[in-house]
Amino acid sequence: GTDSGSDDGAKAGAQQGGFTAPDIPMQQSIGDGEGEVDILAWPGYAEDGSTDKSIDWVTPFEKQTGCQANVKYFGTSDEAVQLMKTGEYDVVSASGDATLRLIAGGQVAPVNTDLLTNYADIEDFLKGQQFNSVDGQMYGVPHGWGANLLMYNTDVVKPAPTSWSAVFDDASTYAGKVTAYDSPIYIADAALYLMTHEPDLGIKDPYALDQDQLAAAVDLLKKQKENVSEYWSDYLKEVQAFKTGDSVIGTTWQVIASVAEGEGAKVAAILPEEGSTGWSDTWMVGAKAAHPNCAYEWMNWITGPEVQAQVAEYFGEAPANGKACDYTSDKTFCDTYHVTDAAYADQIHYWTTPISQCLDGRTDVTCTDYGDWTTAWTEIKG
Amino acid sequence: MTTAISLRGVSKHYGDVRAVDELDLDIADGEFFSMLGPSGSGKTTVLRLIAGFEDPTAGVIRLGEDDVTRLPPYARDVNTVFQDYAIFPHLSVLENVEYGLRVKKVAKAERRARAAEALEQVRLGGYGDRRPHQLSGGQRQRVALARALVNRPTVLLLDEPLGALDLKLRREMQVELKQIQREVGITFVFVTHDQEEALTMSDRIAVFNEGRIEQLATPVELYERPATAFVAGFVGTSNVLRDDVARTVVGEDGVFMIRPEKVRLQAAAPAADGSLCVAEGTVSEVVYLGASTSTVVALDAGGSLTATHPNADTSLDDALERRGSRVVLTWRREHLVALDTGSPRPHQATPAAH
Amino acid sequence: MTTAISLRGVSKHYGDVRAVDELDLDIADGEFFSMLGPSGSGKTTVLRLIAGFEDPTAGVIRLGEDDVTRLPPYARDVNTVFQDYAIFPHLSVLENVEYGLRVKKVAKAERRARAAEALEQVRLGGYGDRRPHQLSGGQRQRVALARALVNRPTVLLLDEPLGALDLKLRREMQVELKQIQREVGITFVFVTHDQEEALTMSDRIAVFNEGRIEQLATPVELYERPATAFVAGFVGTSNVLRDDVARTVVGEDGVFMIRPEKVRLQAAAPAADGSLCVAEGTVSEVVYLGASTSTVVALDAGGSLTATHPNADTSLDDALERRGSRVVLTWRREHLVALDTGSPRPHQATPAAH
Amino acid sequence: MAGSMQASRGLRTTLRVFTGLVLVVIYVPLALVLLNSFNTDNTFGWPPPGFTLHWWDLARQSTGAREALWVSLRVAAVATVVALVLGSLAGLALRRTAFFGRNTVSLLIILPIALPGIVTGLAFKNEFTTILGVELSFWTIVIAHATFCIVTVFNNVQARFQRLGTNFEQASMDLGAGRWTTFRLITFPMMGSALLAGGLLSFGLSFDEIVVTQFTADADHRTLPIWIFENLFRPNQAPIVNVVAAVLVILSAIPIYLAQRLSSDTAGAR
Amino acid sequence: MSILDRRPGLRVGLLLTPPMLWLGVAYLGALASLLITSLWTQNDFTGLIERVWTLDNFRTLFTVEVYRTITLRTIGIAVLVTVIDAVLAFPIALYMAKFASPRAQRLLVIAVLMPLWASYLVKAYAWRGMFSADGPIAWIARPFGLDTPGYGLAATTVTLAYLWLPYMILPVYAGLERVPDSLFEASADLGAGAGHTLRRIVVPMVFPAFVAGSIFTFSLTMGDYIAVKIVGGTTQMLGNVVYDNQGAANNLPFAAAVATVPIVVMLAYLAAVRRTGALENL
Ligand SMILES: Nc1ncnc2c1ncn2[C@@H]1O[C@H](COP(=O)(O)OP(=O)(O)OP(=O)(O)O)[C@@H](O)[C@H]1O
Ligand SMILES: Nc1ncnc2c1ncn2[C@@H]1O[C@H](COP(=O)(O)OP(=O)(O)OP(=O)(O)O)[C@@H](O)[C@H]1O
Ligand SMILES: [Mg+2]
Ligand SMILES: [Mg+2]
Repeated sequence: GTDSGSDDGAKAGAQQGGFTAPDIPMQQSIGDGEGEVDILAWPGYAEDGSTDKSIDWVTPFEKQTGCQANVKYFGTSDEAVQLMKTGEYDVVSASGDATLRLIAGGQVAPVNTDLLTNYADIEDFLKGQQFNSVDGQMYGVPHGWGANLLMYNTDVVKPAPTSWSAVFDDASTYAGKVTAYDSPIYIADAALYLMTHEPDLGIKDPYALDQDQLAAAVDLLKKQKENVSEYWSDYLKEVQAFKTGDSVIGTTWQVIASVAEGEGAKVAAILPEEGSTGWSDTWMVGAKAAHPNCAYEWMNWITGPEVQAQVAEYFGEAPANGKACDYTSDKTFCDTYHVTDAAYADQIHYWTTPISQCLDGRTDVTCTDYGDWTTAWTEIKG
Repeated sequence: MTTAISLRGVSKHYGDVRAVDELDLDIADGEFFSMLGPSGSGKTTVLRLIAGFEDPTAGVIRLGEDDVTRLPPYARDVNTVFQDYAIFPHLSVLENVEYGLRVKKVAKAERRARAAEALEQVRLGGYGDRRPHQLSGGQRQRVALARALVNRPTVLLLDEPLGALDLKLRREMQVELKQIQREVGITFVFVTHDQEEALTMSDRIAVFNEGRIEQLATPVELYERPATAFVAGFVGTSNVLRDDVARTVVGEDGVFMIRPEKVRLQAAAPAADGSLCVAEGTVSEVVYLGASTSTVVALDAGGSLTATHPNADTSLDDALERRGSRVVLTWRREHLVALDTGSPRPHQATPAAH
Repeated sequence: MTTAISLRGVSKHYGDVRAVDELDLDIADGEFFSMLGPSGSGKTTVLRLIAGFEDPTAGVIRLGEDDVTRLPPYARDVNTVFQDYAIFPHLSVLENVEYGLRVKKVAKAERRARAAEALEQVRLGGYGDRRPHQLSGGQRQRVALARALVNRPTVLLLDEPLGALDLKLRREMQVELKQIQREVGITFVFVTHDQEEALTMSDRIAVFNEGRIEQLATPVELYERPATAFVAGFVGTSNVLRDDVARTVVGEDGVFMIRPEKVRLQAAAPAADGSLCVAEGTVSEVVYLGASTSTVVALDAGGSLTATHPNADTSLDDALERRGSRVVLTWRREHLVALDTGSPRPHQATPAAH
Repeated sequence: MAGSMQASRGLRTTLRVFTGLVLVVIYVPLALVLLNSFNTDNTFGWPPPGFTLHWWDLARQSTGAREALWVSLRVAAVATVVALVLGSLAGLALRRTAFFGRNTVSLLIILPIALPGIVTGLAFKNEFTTILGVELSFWTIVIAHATFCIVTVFNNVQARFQRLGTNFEQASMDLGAGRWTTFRLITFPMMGSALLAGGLLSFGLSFDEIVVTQFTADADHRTLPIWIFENLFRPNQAPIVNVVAAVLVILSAIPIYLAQRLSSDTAGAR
Repeated sequence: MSILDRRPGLRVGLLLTPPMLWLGVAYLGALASLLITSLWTQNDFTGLIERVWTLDNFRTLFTVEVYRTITLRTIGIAVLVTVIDAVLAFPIALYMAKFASPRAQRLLVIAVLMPLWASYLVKAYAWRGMFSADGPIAWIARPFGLDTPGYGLAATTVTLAYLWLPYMILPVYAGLERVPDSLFEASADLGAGAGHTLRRIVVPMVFPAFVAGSIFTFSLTMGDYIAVKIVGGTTQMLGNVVYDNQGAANNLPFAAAVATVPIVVMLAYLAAVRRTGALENL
């Protein structure tokens, strides 16, 4: 879902405060269900047992609410925005790079959090963020989040790293065994690193880079490439690489670290001192929703602790609802994913699509957009 | 005698090639009519024009009284036996033979009966259930024949139906074909490039050359009285005398032809006789042909002549020993054929040794 | 005379099929040797054994003095002209002819010269630059010949080289081939199923039947004195008399053969003569063959006999009118051939009308 | 055929050994796939720590795989039908007739398979979404697939016609059958096995296509390759993919065998 | 009916109309729109395509050096894959066509075709295992003091060659089957050993079949972006550039511009091989 999704696509219309949200009425109460609901979701967020019989939280929802769920999956944030424009969907799981566009475009309505019984249990550090609210008014309910961690082979990498420098300035120690995420958005990781280690560049936000800043990040990544064994883009590839020893250090997701560990690989994953990049997703209600009551029922259902536990464990991310921790099959899950750890979450710079208008508020320069990043990424790989 | 097929001024051009060139032709009802000629002379094209597979560039084609020039093949009361037989490989022998009747919506029982009868006619009764690939070449040829005959066409067109068979089988099929034609009594138009085949089977023969008919006659006429050097060269083996040789031997200007079997070989010159032609020479080659022996004689007058005589009396031939000996050749003046040289044609026959 | 090829006890079995069955054969140097026989009788297999494309199941093959039984084709001083010519389609005519020399690393200038010479020999000088697809069948055949001849092999193998040509071209090529063989003087082993071709061209002929040689003889011997009914039936047309007919007409038990051209047709019985056989009957069929006419007579004694006589004197034949008339057939007793019936063979000839 | 190069025994042995070796190299990775479908390790650890039928069981129950299979079968079937119709029409039109532009036409038919899938895929996606504004759907996959399948049918039909010539049809018309009857009773039945062979090849081509499909499929219509693609990227699903792949390889023998038997003359045609 | 009998041109026209409409409208239309799109631009703000004519995409493509590097690398890999496949395919095809018994022949064709049905991805992952640091290749190479080449160009080339090998074997096999046996025999008869026969007669004669196979191997390699992700390490090919730009970056116009490179390369290739008659051998 968000893993590869949030780096997709579009340039969100304007930054927080840079626009006024269209005046869309907010629902005041939940009436009788309309009998069905049209859900637009990342694959994996609305499983109905078709992939794996035991992975199913849609069928119980239907049984309980009487709302027949019509799930449509989308592949990129763009697709989601485009489909929402048709007005045929009631509810959507939007990533950080789609939310503002949906709000600004008037495709989604403000969410009356009072109607959502589980809202209170959502971790506070996820509420009122720039990508899910406008002037304190929530436009959705948080679903889950995750960080891009640093994973290493505990047998080989000694002493244990604490900084991203292990894959940047000190990468040559493990030359030919370093791995990195294969996407232009990975440039933000380099920018994040430079933010601390090259303060002179003046990077404030890893997603708002001007030409010079981007060039610095690109240089860093080109140097890194000399030591990279391969870039990874999927679970399987990275788990395999760490198990066989083809890779010994590099970025990862918590779920990959867990799987690798579960299969006996000697690995550990940490959140380095510089912080990290990551993602966060939000459920939003369509402005023209034909089945608003069922939509609220769904949002309520999907943020319930039990379902949150199921989704989070299946998908491999931190649930937004901390109460989910009582229901995970793996009792250490919440610790592993730092579900309720606000300090941990604070260190994460959530994926946002870079646009030419600098997201950090600078107006004297033009920032590089995702197209530039893609070109740069192509150049880095050579 | 009524006319089965009539062509008037029929031409067929492929680009620059005049495959058929202003042809006039009448074929009588019940006739066994053959078309003979070298490769590329237009025989197949004429057949295809009659069958309707090609449109003539000019001219009119009639079947009986009807102008069929513009009719498609399936509307003409004519059937064809193709050179490669074109037996439908996915149908059984019986189904192949039935095909024409099935297409004409003849009731099943009747068409079964008629197909079986046609198979009997070509001596293939009991082969109905076989698949085409289980048949020998000769059998396939007969299936093709039955398939055409069962429709009782007024005319049957056969394009070198025996071309693919070996000599022995070919001879047998010639006899059978002729016999069947006599039995059913329909018009056969038969294409061949084998002159012997044409001579033995036909009522009349048209010799084609470059899209035109060079001569149209009965076998005997054609062989004994070829109209042109081309025909003389193409039908049977022939000795052609021209220029000086003609003047010396025949005593006349012109081009003359004498068949090898009409030439006698003698040791000494006979008594002078106005009705005999005489030529002296040396035996240059003796070829044993089994039933006969050919002797090639280099004439003193120039050129060479071949004489063929049957091995009727000599059991073990002593002719071979004659090579190099002097001989006198004689033939009756009446057997000499004066040829119409016409305008020079590329395929014109040259004095052939053999 | 030295031996070019010698086979001793050579067999070739394909599974159950005995394609060649314990063959002994000697072919002399410079000989024009033909193999004649029906389809499937093993002619091609013998050729392929000599060329080395197949390994014999048993036996020894010698070329000259050398045992070549286990040598691959490229190590044998033998060349083949294939039935389908096997001209390399991607090489020009000259390159095709050069191929063997090039393989043997003959210098370019020399091989050019020799290839050109070989092309001259087959009358294709000036065709060197053509591509094979631009040639007619007869021309291709000659390229194949030149390609083989240029290597000056001791033996040339030819597998039905004229099978694909039409009658006229075939006759011409027969003459040319024979002429070339005489010029170059190398041994030709020639496969054909056309008896006339074998008779006219060969020094000796082996008649094959079911993997064995039925008779090996000169053309004259073979024709005049066939050893078995099979040979008599396969070589030339023949009248076979057996059983009752033999007893009545010949006056002896046994199987006898008389060639049609030896049979005289007479209106009345001649004076009794011990040296003559006489049979009476009715003319059932008269076939005009151009140079000759065949008359089929239904014998009073049963069966039928064919008599052939040349159209030497009658210019326009009146023979046709004889159909249905009573005739007397006579022939010299010395021309009668007693056949060795041997063990019954499937291909045995039956009294043939024609 | 066999034994045509009897004499070069050395060559024969060399070739046989070489062929054997390459077949081993071809099949070792496939054997690995089969083996991994029993591997207890989720990510194909080597050597396998243990064997289990768990994945086969999961695969059997996976409705996702079944749905994807169903989508794949439908796409392949419809695309094949379209390709059969269009390919045989083109084949019928292009035989013997030499007309101006014939080369252009055959180039056009070959082009979809000669251009890389990513080009074809991107071109279709761009046409549908950017130019025409059509939503991606089942039918967009079918259109794209049918386009590159036409050539397989076309080639098979052409090869058949080349071998058969036009004599059979002329014979049929000569016997009184009109054009349509001739097509129904003669041309079509004789084209039959070529069509079947072309159809099977085209079915297989569509069935395993991933590149063009990725560009032209919407999220609701995941073909089996797409399902495999997604599941390889999901934790703990990879071994199920191996099961599916192993089953596919084994099942594929059937249509291939049929196609082979039916078109020995066009065996090489893709 | 009868008008069709008289007018073969009309008949051909009627038959050709549906396929030509399909290919002309759906496919050529798609290609044309791809070209058109490559001349448009993408709006940074809305992420939508703006229909403004510009050559910027091509300017970038030609001036930024990395694209040239990638194009050349991709063509290089395609050539290498084609050569490897041709070299591997010839002996197998030769054995299948001229030495194997009819039964073995049929089995071999099936054996060669079957892997095509195993998912492309699954096979690529299988090769990932082969090239791994503790995989079979390393295991075999280690005793000789060698090591696996690891993920990169070599692994990509080998994997692609593996994936496309059947596409080369089949046309070459079909081509060899069409060479009459008598030509082999004629060559041997004229004194040529096996090697000479193969070099001078067989290879030149089946050359069009090689070309037909190479159209597949070349084109499939030119467009690949998945296998290279799996075994390519840090390598990228033209396909990746197209894919990344159309997907994540949503820069369809630029992706379209990049996609014209393989189109041009393939069209040039097709034009070059047209005269060999390879297109009839596909
Ligand atoms: N479809 C065609 N297109 C162009 N030329 C043709 C066509 N069909 C026949 N011809 C030409 O017309 C001439 C006559 O051909 P036709 O087939 O009638 O000859 P034929 O007498 O039957 O010869 P053969 O004995 O070789 O069968 C030849 O020069 C031939 O090349
Ligand atoms: N490769 C083979 N495998 C099995 N049987 C074969 C093979 N080659 C020939 N035969 C069989 O061996 C026998 C002799 O065949 P061969 O080709 O020598 O006959 P042929 O006299 O040349 O006949 P034709 O006149 O038809 O060419 C036939 O029965 C044939 O079927
Ligand atoms: Mg003809
Ligand atoms: Mg033979």
